[in-house]
Amino acid sequence: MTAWNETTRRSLLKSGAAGAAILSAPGLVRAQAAPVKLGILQPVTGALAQDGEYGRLGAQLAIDDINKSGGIKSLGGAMIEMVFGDARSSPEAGSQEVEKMHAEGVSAIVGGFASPICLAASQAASRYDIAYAVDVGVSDQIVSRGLKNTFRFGPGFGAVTRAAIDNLVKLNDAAGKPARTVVLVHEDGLFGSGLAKLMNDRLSALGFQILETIPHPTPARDMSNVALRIRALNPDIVIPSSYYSEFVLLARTMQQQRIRPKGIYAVLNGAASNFRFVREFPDAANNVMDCNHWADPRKPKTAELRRQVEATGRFWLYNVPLNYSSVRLVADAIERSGSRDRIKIIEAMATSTFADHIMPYGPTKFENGQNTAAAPVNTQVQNGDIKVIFPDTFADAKAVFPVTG
Amino acid sequence: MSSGTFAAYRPILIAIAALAALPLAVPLLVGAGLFAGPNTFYNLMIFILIITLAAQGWNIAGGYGGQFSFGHAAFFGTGAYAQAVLQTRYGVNAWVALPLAMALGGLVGALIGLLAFRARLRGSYFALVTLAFAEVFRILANATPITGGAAGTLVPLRIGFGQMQFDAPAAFFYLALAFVAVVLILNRLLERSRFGAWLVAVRENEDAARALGVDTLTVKLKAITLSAAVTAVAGALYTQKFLYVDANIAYGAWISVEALLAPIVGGIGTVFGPLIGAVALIGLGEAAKTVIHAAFGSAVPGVDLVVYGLLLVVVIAFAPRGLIGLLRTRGGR
Amino acid sequence: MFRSYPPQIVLEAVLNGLLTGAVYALVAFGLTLVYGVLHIINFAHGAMLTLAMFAVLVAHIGFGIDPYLAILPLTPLFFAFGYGLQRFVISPASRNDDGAILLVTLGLSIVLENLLLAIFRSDTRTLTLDYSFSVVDTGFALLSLPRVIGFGVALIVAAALWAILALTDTGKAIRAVAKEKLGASLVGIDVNHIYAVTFGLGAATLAVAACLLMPSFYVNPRVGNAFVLVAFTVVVLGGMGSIAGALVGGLVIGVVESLSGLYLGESLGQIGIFLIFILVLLFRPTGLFGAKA
Amino acid sequence: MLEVQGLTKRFGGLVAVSDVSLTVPEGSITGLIGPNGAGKTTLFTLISGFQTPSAGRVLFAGADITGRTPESLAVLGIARTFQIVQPFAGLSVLENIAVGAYLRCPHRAEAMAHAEAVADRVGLTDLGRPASSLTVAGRKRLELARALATGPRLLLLDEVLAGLNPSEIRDIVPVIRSIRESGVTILMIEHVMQAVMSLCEHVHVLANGRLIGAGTPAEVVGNPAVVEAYLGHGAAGRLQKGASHG
Repeated sequence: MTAWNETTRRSLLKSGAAGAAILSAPGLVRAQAAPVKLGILQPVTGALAQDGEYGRLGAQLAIDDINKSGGIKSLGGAMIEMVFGDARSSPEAGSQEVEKMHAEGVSAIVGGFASPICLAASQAASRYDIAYAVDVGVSDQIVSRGLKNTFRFGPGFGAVTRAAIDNLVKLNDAAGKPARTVVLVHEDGLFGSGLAKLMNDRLSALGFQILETIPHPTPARDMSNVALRIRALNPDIVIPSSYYSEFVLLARTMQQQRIRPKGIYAVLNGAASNFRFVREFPDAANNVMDCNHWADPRKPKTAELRRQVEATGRFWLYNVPLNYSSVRLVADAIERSGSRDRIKIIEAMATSTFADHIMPYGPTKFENGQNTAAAPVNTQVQNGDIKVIFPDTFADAKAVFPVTG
Repeated sequence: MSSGTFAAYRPILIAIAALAALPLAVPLLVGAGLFAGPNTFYNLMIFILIITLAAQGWNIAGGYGGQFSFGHAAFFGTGAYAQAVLQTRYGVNAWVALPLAMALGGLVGALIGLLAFRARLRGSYFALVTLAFAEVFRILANATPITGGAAGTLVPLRIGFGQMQFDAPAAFFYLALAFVAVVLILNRLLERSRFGAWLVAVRENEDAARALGVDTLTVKLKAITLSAAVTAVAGALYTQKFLYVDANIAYGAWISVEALLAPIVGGIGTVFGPLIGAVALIGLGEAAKTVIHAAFGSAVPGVDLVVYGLLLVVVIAFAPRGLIGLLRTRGGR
Repeated sequence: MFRSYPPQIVLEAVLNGLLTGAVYALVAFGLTLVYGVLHIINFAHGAMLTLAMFAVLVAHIGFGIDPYLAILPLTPLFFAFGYGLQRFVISPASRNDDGAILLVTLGLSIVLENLLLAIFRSDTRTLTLDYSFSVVDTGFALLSLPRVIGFGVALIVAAALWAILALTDTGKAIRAVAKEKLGASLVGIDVNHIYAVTFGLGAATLAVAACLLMPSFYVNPRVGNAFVLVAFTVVVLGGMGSIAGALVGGLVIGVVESLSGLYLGESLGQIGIFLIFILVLLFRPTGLFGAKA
Repeated sequence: MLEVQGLTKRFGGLVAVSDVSLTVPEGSITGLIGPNGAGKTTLFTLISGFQTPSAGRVLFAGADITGRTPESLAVLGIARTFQIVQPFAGLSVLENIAVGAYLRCPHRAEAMAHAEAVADRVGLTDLGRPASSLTVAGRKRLELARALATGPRLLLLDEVLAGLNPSEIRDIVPVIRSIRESGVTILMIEHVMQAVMSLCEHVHVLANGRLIGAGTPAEVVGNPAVVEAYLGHGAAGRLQKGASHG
């Protein structure tokens, strides 16, 4: 095996004579520095294509920004070159892309989106000591395997649920405790089921009464019955955690059926943090809250990036800032390591205190691969815009709760 | 007669030897730019061999026996989950879990077969009932705690021969190849046995077979059991390779489709059909992806799959009896 | 486990089930027709529905045509599309061999789905129309207007299909080919033409289904897959090849799904559909309306 | 060898076979004739186990075999051919015969040798070609060979001569006779009267599901009831008149 690796490395070196020169003599003029290859893995075909597409967009924007501002300075201004891989919404395609990326000589990999893809791809990358930055993948199994190469910049669903519950309690207390009864609606996959289980345990302990937990499949063809049960149970708060399409169906039906709880408090919901939803269903979307990944609204870069995205006719989704930030995080590690050596990059990642991202986290701090600084925020759709209402440090609006009228 | 016997197995032995020798050609393949690197090759080949095995299983009931199943995911998934759950929950060693996974898969095959064949389901009806069983399994696996529910089951990464996890990708390649080789030989044995002759007779004409003393129910049951067991091994190998299963991977429709697609494309009811089909299909998909990516970049998603779908239609149009039929016709000329 | 609901909720769930079931029936008509005549399972059915839904989207956004009005141009368009697809692609590529048809339709579904992905990208889109949120107040339940319209049109489509099959010469030829292909060709029926007409009718019903779905549903390149499995169930329950069976089957499945969703939860409730499916296959494979084999 | 007692089969309101009793003595060639739709093939499907009778019994070598499956009857030694030949189209001629041969020879070498021997007996050559390429006459021989390869004691032949030209019939008649000479009892449905006359010792006549006559071929042909069943009411009288004039 070592013989093959040796051959590859040699042929890779040969493939770019300039690259070989740079490697042997770092510190040459910037224009000649060989690019640093960065693997971007996203599912852009298949069931998860929507998320993958936005993830790639975020990564692309970050790479463009880095290159425009002079590339990796410690490597003689080396540009970052994207090596894109389509994970085709399946773990095996994801890991095959990692193998290809390895062969193409990437220094690190960012992405994956779905937990099963992240699990398989980061494991494949671990064989070659390639740093793997998970962009979304909320399953906490991802960072529980002891893989040294795997880092998750965003929060896992344990952290999200804790934050969601804490913020809900604060929200409710601040409004004079108008809410007591809850209905949970969740997609029956990994993230929805996991969240519902945690929510169920904790919310009851905090004095909320869970009237019912309603799982639904993805794709669901009809959410009328879910709406029907919500109407019959008449809860103070509905907590949905679903993908985009299902929540759209639910919100639309709830509006039609004139179901108006005191609050819709979504958790990791695909729609409530999606401007397409806000634009296409302004009435149904108004005042919906979401505890989710979201960019820090107070950083100027956030607004700039959002304008860039919207200028291309796309919507502003959390996948964009998460991937943008993850790529910048990896680039920072490469910058600090001053090396293309994968092990050194992993070491630099592990000690990262990167703060120049656009998520509302503060400097990164990795423990067993998880960024312990990562946390979700609460957003609320207010008059056609998505505002951050919690935590106060990042908020750009006050919560509307309870919703009246 | 004995020289005839050897002649029947010669192509299989040659094929196995050729596959086993493939790693020697890897530097050439990589040098020619067909693969980005040796491990890209191994990773792809391992996946091809796992699909081959699933397809070989399908081919026993579907190809030789004419019992078209749309639900081999039920067996693949059982094998995959058994391999994962036995290790993580019951501390069973991976090498011990594998035959158990195979047996469980076979058992599921026997049960579904018993219900379906006793109800005399054939053709599309049999196909649809298997599809429905696979879906029921998928929904249940997604909701029951023993499978890890929606979170799936993660097999801990512990590289070592004892855990059936290998550092060198070539090792897993040879493991998967060993299973494929055994089934290739098994298929030829089957073709040359009474059971095989009866199975084919059932496919061709059940009434005529019964008139000749063939107990069609028993023959079909044996076939679906064997078929399921082989496909379950593919599932178990999938688990060992990726160390993670969830309901959509294990019992998803994708594997039912792959398992039936490969033999039909390769040559249904033939020893080599599943292997040729799996190589062609997955190779084609990979090639389309690589070529389109190189030619147009990856800015527009799905173009490679459009090309892949078109190629699939073209292959069917020009290879009526599968690729193996095409090879034979060309060879005959 | 079982929760009891007030009668009104149960009644509303049944009504919802009927409304959803009508859509299932609409999607299943084409499938059952093609199965009944060509004796094949059309794997491209879901992708064709997706295509039709995108066509409705384009008609509305690009040309300002209301989805319900879009029925008028899209139905003949899709008939022609289906006819051409069968006549010039599926039939020549598969030589009408069962296994090959399966693969060709599978290949086509991959092509269609990804073509739509390449053109429209992966976003989930919805149409917001003046009447999207309109409801019919029955006094005891609020029913979504687009879904009520969908229900009515499904009945009309079923009647129209029945009339075409029973009353027109082409319909009679279709039934003749369905019963006995060889005999039909012997009496001078152009079997390939009839196959293509059947496929065209199937595609045309999908166009109608798409027009009815869009005001209350969403579209993305994979949306058709959501309906395919359930359409199979409807076809099996109703009896393969039976239009009346598909209508009743669709409504039954809709109600069963709705009630099992109500009592078992939407996720586990899906099992109800498949269990019915399996039981029907095991004990009455010809379905509710199928002729005895 | 075979004894049928009061066999009846109803399909809904239709009685396809009504109270038929007959015997086939061991070592005989017995004929079963009758006009189209008389219920001959239905009677065969009842005897060979493909359908269960509504009433009556079937005895084989003294044992009651009513309602047993075709495959178990084949094991006991009853083989049948189909009126509409049913070759395994995807298989070669030899492989077709081997399927039958495997019943008594579990191993491939024996089964193949036996199949070749049977093929030789019925006059099939070029055994490697696909069964689908055979002519009608070839398919009839194949049908016969396959049944014979199961090593039957009783062979039920359903119109093996139908669709053959006179010279083909001349070729196959000795084959059937030689099968009987090897100790196999034969019950055959046949329309080709010339063959029935030359082969059968005893003939049963079925019409509208009922047995209307039995005897030697010569006796049966002379039986007015039989002639009427074939040619319609009054035909026997007209025929006799014609004969006297001619």
